[in-house]
Amino acid sequence: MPYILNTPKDIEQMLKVIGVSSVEELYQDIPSSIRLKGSLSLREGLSEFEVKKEIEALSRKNTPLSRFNSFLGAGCYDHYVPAAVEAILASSSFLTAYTPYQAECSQGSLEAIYEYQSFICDLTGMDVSNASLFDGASALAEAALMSLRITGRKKILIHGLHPEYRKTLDTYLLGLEFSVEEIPSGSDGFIDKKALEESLNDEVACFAFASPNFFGLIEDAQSFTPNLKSKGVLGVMVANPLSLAMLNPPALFGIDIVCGDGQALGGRLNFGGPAFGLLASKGQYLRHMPGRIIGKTHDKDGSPAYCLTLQTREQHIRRQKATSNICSNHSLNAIGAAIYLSLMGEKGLRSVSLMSFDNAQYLYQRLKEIRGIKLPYGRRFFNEFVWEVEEAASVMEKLRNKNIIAGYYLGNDFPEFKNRILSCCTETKSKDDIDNFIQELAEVLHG
Amino acid sequence: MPYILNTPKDIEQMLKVIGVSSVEELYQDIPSSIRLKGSLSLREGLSEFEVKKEIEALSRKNTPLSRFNSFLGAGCYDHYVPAAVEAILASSSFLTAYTPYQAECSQGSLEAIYEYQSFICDLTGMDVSNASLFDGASALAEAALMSLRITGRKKILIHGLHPEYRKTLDTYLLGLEFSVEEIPSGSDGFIDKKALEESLNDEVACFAFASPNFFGLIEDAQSFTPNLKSKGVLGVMVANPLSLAMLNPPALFGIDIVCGDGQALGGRLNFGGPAFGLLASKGQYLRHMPGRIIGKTHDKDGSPAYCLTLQTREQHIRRQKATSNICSNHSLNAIGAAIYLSLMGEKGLRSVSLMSFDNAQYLYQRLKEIRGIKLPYGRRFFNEFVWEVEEAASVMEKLRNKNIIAGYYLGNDFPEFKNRILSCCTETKSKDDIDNFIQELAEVLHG
Amino acid sequence: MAEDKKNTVEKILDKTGYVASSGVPSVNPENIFPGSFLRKKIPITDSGELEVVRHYACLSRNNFSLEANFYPLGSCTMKYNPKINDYLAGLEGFCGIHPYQDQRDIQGALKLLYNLQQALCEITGMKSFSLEPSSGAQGEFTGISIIRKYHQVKGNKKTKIIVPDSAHGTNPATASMCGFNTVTVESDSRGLIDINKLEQLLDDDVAAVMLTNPNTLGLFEKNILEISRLIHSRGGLLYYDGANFNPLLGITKPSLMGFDVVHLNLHKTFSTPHGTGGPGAGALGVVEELTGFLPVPVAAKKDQSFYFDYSLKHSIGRVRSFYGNFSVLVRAYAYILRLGARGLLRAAQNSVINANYLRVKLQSLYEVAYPFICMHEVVLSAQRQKEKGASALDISKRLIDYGIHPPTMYFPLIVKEALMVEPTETESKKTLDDFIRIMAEINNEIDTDISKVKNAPLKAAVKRVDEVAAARFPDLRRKAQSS
Amino acid sequence: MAEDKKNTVEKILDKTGYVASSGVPSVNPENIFPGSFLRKKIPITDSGELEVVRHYACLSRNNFSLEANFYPLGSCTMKYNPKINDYLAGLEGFCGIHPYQDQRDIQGALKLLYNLQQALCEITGMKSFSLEPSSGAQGEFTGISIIRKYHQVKGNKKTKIIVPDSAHGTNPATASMCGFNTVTVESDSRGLIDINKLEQLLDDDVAAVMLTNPNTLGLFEKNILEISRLIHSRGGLLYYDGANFNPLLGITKPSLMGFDVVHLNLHKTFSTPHGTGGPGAGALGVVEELTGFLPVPVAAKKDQSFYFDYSLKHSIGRVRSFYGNFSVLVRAYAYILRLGARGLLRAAQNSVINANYLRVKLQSLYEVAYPFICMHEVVLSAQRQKEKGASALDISKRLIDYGIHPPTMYFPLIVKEALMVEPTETESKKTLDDFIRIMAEINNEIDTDISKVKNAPLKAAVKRVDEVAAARFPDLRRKAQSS
Ligand SMILES: Cc1ncc(COP(=O)(O)O)c(C=O)c1O
Ligand SMILES: Cc1ncc(COP(=O)(O)O)c(C=O)c1O
Repeated sequence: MPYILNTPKDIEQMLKVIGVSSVEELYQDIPSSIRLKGSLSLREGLSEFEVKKEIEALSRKNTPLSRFNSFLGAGCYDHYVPAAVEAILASSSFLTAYTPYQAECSQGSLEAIYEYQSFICDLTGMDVSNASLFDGASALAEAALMSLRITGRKKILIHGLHPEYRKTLDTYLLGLEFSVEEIPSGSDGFIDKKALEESLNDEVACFAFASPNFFGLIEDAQSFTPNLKSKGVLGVMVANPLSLAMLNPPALFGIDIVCGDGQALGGRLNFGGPAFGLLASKGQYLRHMPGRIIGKTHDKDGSPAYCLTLQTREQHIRRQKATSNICSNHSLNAIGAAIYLSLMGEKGLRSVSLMSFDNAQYLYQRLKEIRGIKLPYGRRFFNEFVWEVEEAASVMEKLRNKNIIAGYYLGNDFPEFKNRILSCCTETKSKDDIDNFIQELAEVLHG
Repeated sequence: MPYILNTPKDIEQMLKVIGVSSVEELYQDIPSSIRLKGSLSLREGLSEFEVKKEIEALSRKNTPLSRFNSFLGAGCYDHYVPAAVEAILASSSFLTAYTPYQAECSQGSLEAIYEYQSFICDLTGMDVSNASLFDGASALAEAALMSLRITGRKKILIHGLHPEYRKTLDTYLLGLEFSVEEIPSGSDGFIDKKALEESLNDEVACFAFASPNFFGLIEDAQSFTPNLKSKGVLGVMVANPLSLAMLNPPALFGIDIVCGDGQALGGRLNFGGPAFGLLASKGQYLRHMPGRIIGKTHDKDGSPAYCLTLQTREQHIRRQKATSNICSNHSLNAIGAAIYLSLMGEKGLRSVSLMSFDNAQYLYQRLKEIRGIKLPYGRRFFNEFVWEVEEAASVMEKLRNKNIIAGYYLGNDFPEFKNRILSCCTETKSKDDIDNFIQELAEVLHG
Repeated sequence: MAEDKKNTVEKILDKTGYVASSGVPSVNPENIFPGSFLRKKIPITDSGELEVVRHYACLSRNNFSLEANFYPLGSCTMKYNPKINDYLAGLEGFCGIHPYQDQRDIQGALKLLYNLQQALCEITGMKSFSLEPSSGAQGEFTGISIIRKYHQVKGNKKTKIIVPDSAHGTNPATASMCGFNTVTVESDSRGLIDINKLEQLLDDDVAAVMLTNPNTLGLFEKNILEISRLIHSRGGLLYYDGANFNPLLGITKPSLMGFDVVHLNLHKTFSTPHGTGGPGAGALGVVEELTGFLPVPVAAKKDQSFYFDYSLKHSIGRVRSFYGNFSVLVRAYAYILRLGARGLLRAAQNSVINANYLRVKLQSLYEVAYPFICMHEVVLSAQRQKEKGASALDISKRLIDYGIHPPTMYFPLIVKEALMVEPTETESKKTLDDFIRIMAEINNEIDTDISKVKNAPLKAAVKRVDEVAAARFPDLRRKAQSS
Repeated sequence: MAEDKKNTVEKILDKTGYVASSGVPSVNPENIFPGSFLRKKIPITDSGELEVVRHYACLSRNNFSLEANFYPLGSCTMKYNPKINDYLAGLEGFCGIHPYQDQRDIQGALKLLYNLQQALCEITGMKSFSLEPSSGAQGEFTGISIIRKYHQVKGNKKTKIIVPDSAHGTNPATASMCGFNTVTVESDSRGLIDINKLEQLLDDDVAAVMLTNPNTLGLFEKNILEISRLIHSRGGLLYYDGANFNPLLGITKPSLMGFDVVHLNLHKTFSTPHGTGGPGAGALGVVEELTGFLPVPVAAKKDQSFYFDYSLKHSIGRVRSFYGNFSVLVRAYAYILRLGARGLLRAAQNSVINANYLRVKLQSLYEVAYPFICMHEVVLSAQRQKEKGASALDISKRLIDYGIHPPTMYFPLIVKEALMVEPTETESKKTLDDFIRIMAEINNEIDTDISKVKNAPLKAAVKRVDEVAAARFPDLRRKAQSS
């Protein structure tokens, strides 16, 4: 049997030691009425070679994004991942370790995650970060719950969230007595600040907004955070952490909690998962944080050492009173991000962010030249933006036949935007890629 | 600069410490007449992303063997390599360690290679194995040189060698006063024993034969080793180590030196390299062995420990009197073989060898059914055999168009065999693969 | 070298870094963004690849892992993580696809999801499965949200969830997150749910009972059918925390036990690696009546092609973005293919044999909390050792010196000085015998040289870590570089 | 279970092992082979994957490696081995191709070989390159065989090869393998070849002079042009052992120095990993006149397609099967693409800066054998320390305690108590400063607590290993299981 080391002889001996005559006897507590009579109706087990052939064949039924000239983003970004990121992860003992409950034999994991926390603080400017959550959507939901705990209020204002984040938030609030209100956008795509102001009151726990928002635009947070503050409303920002390599850290603008998805920091596309959720906040909210946190301390000889800390927030100690039910998080991906950030350094991060920015701006500029293309919003975006074309869906299909994925079609999530497309450029796009897109688009539109 | 850690500031400081004002000064010993004036005319350095794109594109210009229904062997075999072999190697510290000169910080490598040596002895039945050579061809050449050293004689008889091994042997003997004589085959493809007997005399250092020979046939070594012995001629056998999972070890038949290529033991195809050469002999020839050898000993506290040993055979000690010039060998591949053998165990090895055997026998049987196919030799083969068909080259081309690689075409190496093909089956062939081959071949021949 | 401070690619980019400029004209961000938006400095050091590789190589050595150490961590099912599965998850055709690619380009991925859903249905007896939840706890959240919505749709007013006192912390925490009150039911002297007490607690406000079976003591709740009858008779549902499902693979199914909602920890029962705490996957299955409540999308099949179905009538929505932890799912699928029905059954049986072997061999030295035949794990109590001065914690730390990862300590909460030992089926008798010998040796040390145990670990990367100081003076990040 | 002893697949095969029966009818080998041919038992234990993985994980931790340790092993050029190169070498399109596939199916591989040949020609100034040799030593063998054949074809009777006394052992060993007598030329007080002595030794029997430049003392042979003139004037050739080429990349070329034949250790200068002793690659280049002597095949280009050219007129034949160590060649090619001309030059320069920095910083404590500006490595002599009782060996072993791989010891042979230190360009000043500090500390220990040094290592996996016993009582394999 694969992965079973006991031989029939071992088993015989062990059963004897146990004092039973068969393995059946060990299952004596299970009422026979609920014992399976036959065996599971699954295929017979395969050899490793057969499994490999079969699943490789499945993988070949997918066409990797890299085979296209793709401008897809919308929450999952095709950045370049240095080979060292995956090589380090794959060859490390992190892969097959459990949560580092036992500090003394887990210093490697613990230090790595401590570094992750540090990097997230570095990028966001916040005081504290947890050890990771699952993804951006659940991180946003946890941030919202956190703001409810902190303020004791009942209402959440939102703006510009990824539609799937919004849906996740709704689910997380399903059983709770909280309500969500969406602040409208102005015609420029940004938060309608007047509407926001009108909605602020002492019922509101937080204003959770995305910047870049789902349409790629960078909000002017500092223009409204004083208002939030004056109403006791927490500012929760969903950030693309890579954008923070060129943009000032949210802490500078008075944000209370930053959350987001970490995929852009050295994660592969992975069909959307696993990446990880990041969550960082002002120090004063530390004890309201969900999820694990690593602390640096010392051992009994006084040498520096790391351990899980502030566990009294967590389910295994606090049970129904815990800050969240989260137990396993996405540590390996978080460590991957720490590796990525270490490898890139300030210079690399700045390059990647600026190259993505330059590419996106160039694409925007080139689209502008094409008759029939509308650009509903301005240029204050990081790496993605919205454009509009008649019969967008069919234009996209025609481009696909030329091996171009134009972007993310907005018509499904936003029926009012049935001709809009969200296009993204990372640093992996070349000028030729963009020129090819433009040329083929012009061809599709004007022959 | 990639992979350079010194910053310009570091360099400035270091030059100052050194007492020179520029790096140029450090090169002052080089006559300016031979200093390059411009820079090398290579392309400008690329980013990692660009290198990856470019070399991935090259890799896609190759069609992996697995995309064909292939019956190619001829010295490089498509056996299944458990994923654990490469995972263990890739994640190990073996990859980036040097030769384990410093025993105390190389116990891992040393023990692994000691195990490799043990496995080779287990398989071949010989007393001692070295720590690996480059490949089967150079191993054969080294075995021949070894026999010349042992016997002090001048002549080498050979039979049934892979043509490339034969060429390698010739090159290794280029500057030496030794001659090579090829023993003819009988019409059954085996060694012509009468011819062999006639060639044996006290000039002959060794009889180096392959079993399986290049046409896949298993020789009856014990039928002639007594004759060798009586003439003081060493028996050198080139073995496919995997065949030794079903065939008795050469030691049982009185062979003195076994050599061969280790690719079949868990090596990928790798376009033919690197695999490794194996070399094992009777204990009495130990001090004539080329290459590194690991020994088990103890440390100063008496605990078991490993180290390089018997180094007085080697070039770094013995210089021009060394048993060979070999320095770096193919340790990583040898360790890979040790991992493969550990994973497979007796059961797995037996399965793989028998499955290869069964598949090849089945193919042989099915070929027999086809009108126009001749099978010049018998069934005493392990995993490959020769068959004959009119216009073999064009038949092969037609099969290739049906995605079948029929085998290795013998007509180039052996002009007298212009219609012969050497076909191989490993355990990775399924009945369907073989049936498909047969069906398409029949179709090609008879429409 | 004078440094130009302008934020443009040309100025910053080392042409031979990981990525190179694409050749588009560079835009000065100052022309796009108000100055206050733009970052001057990122307080992250520039390191070389060798430095980073070496740093992590050293960290990696300061760590126990399943690959290097026996890891009998109770409730965590640290079974072997096959290498082939990592290889398959890393194929470009899997990790290089974007979640929003056209369905035509991701048929392989959809088929894999679909097949995995089907396999999990067969294994558990549930009608349908969602692969979206990221972990066991998120599986619980999904399942209890479904239960909430189900009652809501039915017009039931339900406010409570019952969990046993031996329950894992995620169970009550989940109940709270979903807006329920947690009611705890005590265990009886056999370590099982006290049926009488359960009956007393059951009323029409109870939305569900959450159980893991075998429970966290490693004991099979033999009254499970009675429990099922009781809760269902009150209109409540029965939730299965599948963290302990390993010993029952192919033996019984949650559906047969009466469960309505099931989560499986694919990173436990289905052998995907734990990654120092995740990512895992908490697949969630439900009986037919609840199928319409699953989160969307689920993978579906029509004719010969696969697609994402978003049309579930009562769907609770989403619990995260995209489709779950796909690369974890690939591994779990490969594992199921490899083992097949017979292999899964053997895994279950051997997990039980191994645990009972440890139980019997250790019982003379360490008290077995509930001295009955167990399933995949056995909970010891170090009470006797504690009386001599060595706690479960001390013993755990001493195990580290012997190269063994400690068992889960002090859980379940109802056992004093608990040491929860789960060997899993992938360990050999030889490894178990070594463990038994070492546990005896430690017990012996407690009598002869207790300081070795109290001061353990002696040979680890660090001595015993001061966790109290860590919590009192939180140091949660490197000092910020001046930014 | 009764075991049927018949050697047929059905009987043996665990259906869910690594491979499964293909479904063909099973043939009883006894029907094909005489009974005496067939093996009854293979004395190899059946282990589980976890056991094997865990065993190697533990071995792996008992090892220094470049990835975890500073590794200033002189003459070995332990520079960083970039991860991207391993990734690329592992692509299916490379490691899944068979050497005898049709040329049409391996155009990518052929192009890579061709491009690499071209790049190495440009870097060394040679006219053509063979990528066949498997290592430096095999490169030497190839090169000296070419020289032999060249003289043969020319009708020259040449019997001798001259090597300096500082030469690496492979040089004289190669000369012998190729049937030449080795003549050793002494070094002068500057550590360079004594030109006068060379002149005396040169006669018409000398086939070639083999040199590495910089030599193994790390010193540039500044009379190289004179040496070249001398040997060429006698009709001999000049052979370049490229093991030390790293500091000269982009600075000069072997062709400019007058060399006719060059081998390069791709596993040194071109950053491919050493694999605990190999596989490496010893690419061999020659000047135009010798092009026809290269081993076959070489990669060639015609129109837009690539092929293997077997048609070299005087080819020495083959030195091994197939086309060399392809996956090593992929890595070297990737490295060259990544660095480009400028990167290679910077690599060379920094290797020299690093070595000289160590030289100057260490010279007050450790004697520098030849106290001149060096190239990529510096040879120290622990003579002073030896007088106090601590040998080069002791110091080396003590370095292990500090986590640093010892330098090459006792080589070159002409330096007493030699410690040959090659930091390479990929190490940082910080790492060098640590090393300097540790070397000073060890020197200090020799004065204050010499036993620490004499008994070193104290913290390694084992104490000092008894190599004498190993050679006296050779134990070269596990005890054979009864077979
Ligand atoms: C019984 C039980 N339930 C739930 C969980 C939570 O699983 P996860 O860590 O995947 O959220 C665990 C994990 O340890 C567990 O043991
Ligand atoms: C100067 C010199 N020449 C030749 C060699 C032999 O190289 P290889 O080990 O690749 O055979 C070495 C290796 O250490 C060397 O340093």
